[in-house]
Amino acid sequence: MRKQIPIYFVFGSGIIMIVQYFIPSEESDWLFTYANDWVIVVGIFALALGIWSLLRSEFRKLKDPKERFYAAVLLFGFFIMIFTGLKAENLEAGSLMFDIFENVLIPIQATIFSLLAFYVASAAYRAFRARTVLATILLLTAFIIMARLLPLGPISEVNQYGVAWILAIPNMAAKRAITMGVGLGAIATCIKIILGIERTYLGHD
Amino acid sequence: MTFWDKLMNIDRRWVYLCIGIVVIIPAIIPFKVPVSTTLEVERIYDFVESCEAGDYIYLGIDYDPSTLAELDPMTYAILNHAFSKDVNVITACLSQFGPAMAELRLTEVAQQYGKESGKDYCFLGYRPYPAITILSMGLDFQVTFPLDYYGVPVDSLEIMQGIRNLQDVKGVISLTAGNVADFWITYGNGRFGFPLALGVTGVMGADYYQYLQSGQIFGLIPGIKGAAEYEVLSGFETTGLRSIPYQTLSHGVILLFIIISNIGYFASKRKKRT
Amino acid sequence: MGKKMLFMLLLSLLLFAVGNAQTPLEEVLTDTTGPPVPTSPSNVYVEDKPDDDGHGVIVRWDLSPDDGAGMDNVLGYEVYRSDSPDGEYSYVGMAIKGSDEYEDQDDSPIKNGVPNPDFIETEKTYYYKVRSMAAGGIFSEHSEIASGQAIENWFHSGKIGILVGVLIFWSFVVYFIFKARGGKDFYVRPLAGINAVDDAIGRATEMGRPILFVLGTGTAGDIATIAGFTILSRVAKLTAEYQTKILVPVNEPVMMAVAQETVRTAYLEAGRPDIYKPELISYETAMQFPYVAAVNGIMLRERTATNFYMGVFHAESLILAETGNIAGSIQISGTDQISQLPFFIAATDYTLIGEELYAASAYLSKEPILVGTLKAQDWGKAILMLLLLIGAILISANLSFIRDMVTVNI
Amino acid sequence: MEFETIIWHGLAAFLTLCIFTFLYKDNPFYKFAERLVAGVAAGYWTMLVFHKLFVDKVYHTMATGQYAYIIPILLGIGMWTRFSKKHSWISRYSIAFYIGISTGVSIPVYMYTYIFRQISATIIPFTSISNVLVVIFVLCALFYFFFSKAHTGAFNIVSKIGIYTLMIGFGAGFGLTVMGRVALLVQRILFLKDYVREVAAFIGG
Repeated sequence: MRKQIPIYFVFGSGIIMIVQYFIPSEESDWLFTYANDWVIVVGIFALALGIWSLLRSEFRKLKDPKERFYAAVLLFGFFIMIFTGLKAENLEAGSLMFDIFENVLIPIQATIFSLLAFYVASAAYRAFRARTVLATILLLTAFIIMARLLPLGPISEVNQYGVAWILAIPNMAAKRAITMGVGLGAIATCIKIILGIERTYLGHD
Repeated sequence: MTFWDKLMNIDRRWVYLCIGIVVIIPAIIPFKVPVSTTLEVERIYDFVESCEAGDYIYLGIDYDPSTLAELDPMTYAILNHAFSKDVNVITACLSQFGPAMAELRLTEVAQQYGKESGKDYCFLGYRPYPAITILSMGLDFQVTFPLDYYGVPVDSLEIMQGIRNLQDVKGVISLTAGNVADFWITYGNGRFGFPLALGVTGVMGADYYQYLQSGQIFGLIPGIKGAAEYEVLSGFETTGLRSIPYQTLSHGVILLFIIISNIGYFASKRKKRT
Repeated sequence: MGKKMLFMLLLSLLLFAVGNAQTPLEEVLTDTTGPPVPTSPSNVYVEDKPDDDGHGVIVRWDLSPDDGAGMDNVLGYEVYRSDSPDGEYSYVGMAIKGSDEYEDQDDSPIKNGVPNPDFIETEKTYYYKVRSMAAGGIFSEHSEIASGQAIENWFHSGKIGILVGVLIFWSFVVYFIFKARGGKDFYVRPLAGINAVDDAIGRATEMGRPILFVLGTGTAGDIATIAGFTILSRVAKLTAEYQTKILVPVNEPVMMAVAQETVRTAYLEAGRPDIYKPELISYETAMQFPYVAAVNGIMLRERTATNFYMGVFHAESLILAETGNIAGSIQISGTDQISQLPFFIAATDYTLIGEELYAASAYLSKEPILVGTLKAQDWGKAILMLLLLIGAILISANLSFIRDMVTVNI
Repeated sequence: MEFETIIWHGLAAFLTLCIFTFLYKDNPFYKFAERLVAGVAAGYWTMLVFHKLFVDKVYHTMATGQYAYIIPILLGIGMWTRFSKKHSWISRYSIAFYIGISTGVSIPVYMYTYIFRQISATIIPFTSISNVLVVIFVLCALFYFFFSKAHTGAFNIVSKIGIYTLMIGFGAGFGLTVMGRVALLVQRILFLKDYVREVAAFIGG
């Protein structure tokens, strides 16, 4: 019984939101905003679960001599942001929280992001080998596109036509086809969820 | 392990090291590398080059500071090119947070050439709703912008005496990072048929080649590479060209590694067969 | 007399021709009589703007005779509005030459903290008049006054195509579900990425190392993430059977809750609720790149034998896939993000491309009902292909009705 | 340049280098930066959600008497029953609404953006070879996604063209992205270079 009732809620709320899409009235607009806020509010409260899970696992690690230092670093980072961020205005420039944000969070994020420059190179070196027809096509296309940056004189003259053609025709076609496939697949998944055929995510006892 | 096998199994750290080196070197010792130019940028250069003193072009500075890194070099290069040829430039901005920035760029370049606002160029300012703005500029600048950015009545400007709307200018170039580009294609070129060219960010670039193919735009400047090409063509070098050495070298390194890995692959395959 | 008549006739013909020709000539001709005042638009009427929430009307009129014909000096139309027929009329907007309607719409009663004068109240009568405008700030007389009300609509007629699309596809799905319930088996072609799942889990078991399942950096409400949950449930069931540890690090708390339910249920169904621990699903941190750094750490320190990436991925796709490669893991990926597919294709062993991600759960479950829905997806694709082909052929012959049918303007 | 700024920037530069060491191999410096940023990000996010979302959607709605929001707030609090084994079934109702709303909202939106708009953009007249090719490539690539047809015989050719189109698209996507990634790395390198200059200027003057 407990397993069945949530499925009805999925069905009910799903159908209401579909119908809402086709109604332009003010009540319908309100419902849309309200439903989206539901999702946000559930997310706000769920954050406590996440924080709890994180802290519990880190406090446990404090007992392990090998992990102790790193767990302490994480907890230090977490609590310093909580304490320095107690006031709303601390999110703005001029506070300790903002300094940490600017000089710890931002540079680390940007540096992790920039690792991609190295990884595109190593992935290209490893993956772009003409083992099969498919790999060869992948390799050649990427090669032509990347070669547009090199000043190769007459080769560049010819290459640019290849670049323009690839981008305007097969690249465009591939994007459209994948998008349409994704659309059908996503809608089918939604229907399966709403009809309760796919329900493993909801759990039962 | 044979030599050919080794070519296929170079430790990834050597690849990283090479990328690191080619990015660090230009940062320490700035230098220039040649840039190969493409047809889509050359066409825009040729268009401005073909203008004679007194001809009109419309330059839409339709981006805001968030994308200035990629689009600023285009603005500088085209303005320099146009002013150096005494072409009359009409500009406006269709991006909400862009007008102040656009005005700074425009006056900066204009001053270098001793150009006067209202006489040699004019800045009309910003209007919301790009589709409507483009449509009405296609009919009459005065209707869309009764006053220019500085509050001067547009019909009193000397530069405006020869022309009335976008159909009277020789061509339109819009530099943009958003869907304004689509509005220019649909409502500008689509409705009035004036020659249109776009300068867009590198990420957007790929999606606009189809309009080049279909003839809806006559030229396209995609991202910093396109900007650098324009700088090379026109001889006005700014930040576009400066960021090219990093790109050329790193792309070169990646291509080199792809070639090495394939040489290794084919050679070892051949060896195994024999 | 006859000659004079003929001359007059020719002159009027000439004037007519000039009037229809380009503007400079016409300006020369009309210059002698002063600035030409255009004629007003006529037959103004106001109707409710359809498909809206009751805060918009459409003002329509017949073009001024000088718009595109006559003196051809009309540049546009100005629209004025008032609360009462004799009240003060204020300018609301303009329409350009050649257009015979103006949409007056505003649904915010308060703007910047003060009552919004442009706000249109539902079911209140407003009065409109229109005048034509020529170059140099010359206007015609105002048209006659017309009135109308904005009404709240209960169906968006522009979205009818979408409704039909949803209904057709929905009925395909339901039809094939019933067919499958009736015992019909459907053939599905093998997918390499799916076939690899069993081996990949087996490999981890042999090596005695854990399996990593990454649900991406979307939210629990993204459909690709939900597809990720459905795949997680099948994979978790297998790992429970093999008694292999599965690690699911997430960066969104709702995702954590749903993933916990998913894995717990899978262990229950596999008959091994005893080895399920909620800690297997861990909240690592918020935000994209700190999360990626943490997952990198897990891959290298837990030495995961198999990594699954199923869900919404952004730039982190390649960072994860390359780190997995360094760790020597077998990697199976799937995402609906077109911009990230190239990196998964290049750096992971198997990739589920777009729609294949959504099909994976049906494949893995082998349940006839779920496999049946794949058939519905195929029918959907068949219809799309047909529409595309016939539409393109027809439009080549200048028949645009199929394109009009699928072109939805919202 | 103030001493404090030099210190803050020094921290940012140090952490940047810590992340770069990961390229060689996993090491204590990387682990330190990784754990620190995980803690800081979790703390920062918590306070951001509190100040921006909790205050707006929970505190403000209750304070201004928007009692309709009691339902989502109760559902949000219901997520907390996950702490208890006995009552955790209550949280499934919250999840049910969350998923129901998300899927319901998505169905018509996907139908519009992923299907209708793509189809309408791809119905183009056969006036040039390019146009014909775009349509053919889209059709073949869509066919590749057919699940219930074995790719044999004539179908094999069509689906081959389809997957080739997709591969060209992926190759192009890969090649085009390299530039942006390199630009990110350049920014990090220039940041480090600027910092060296800053320090030199500070010591020198």
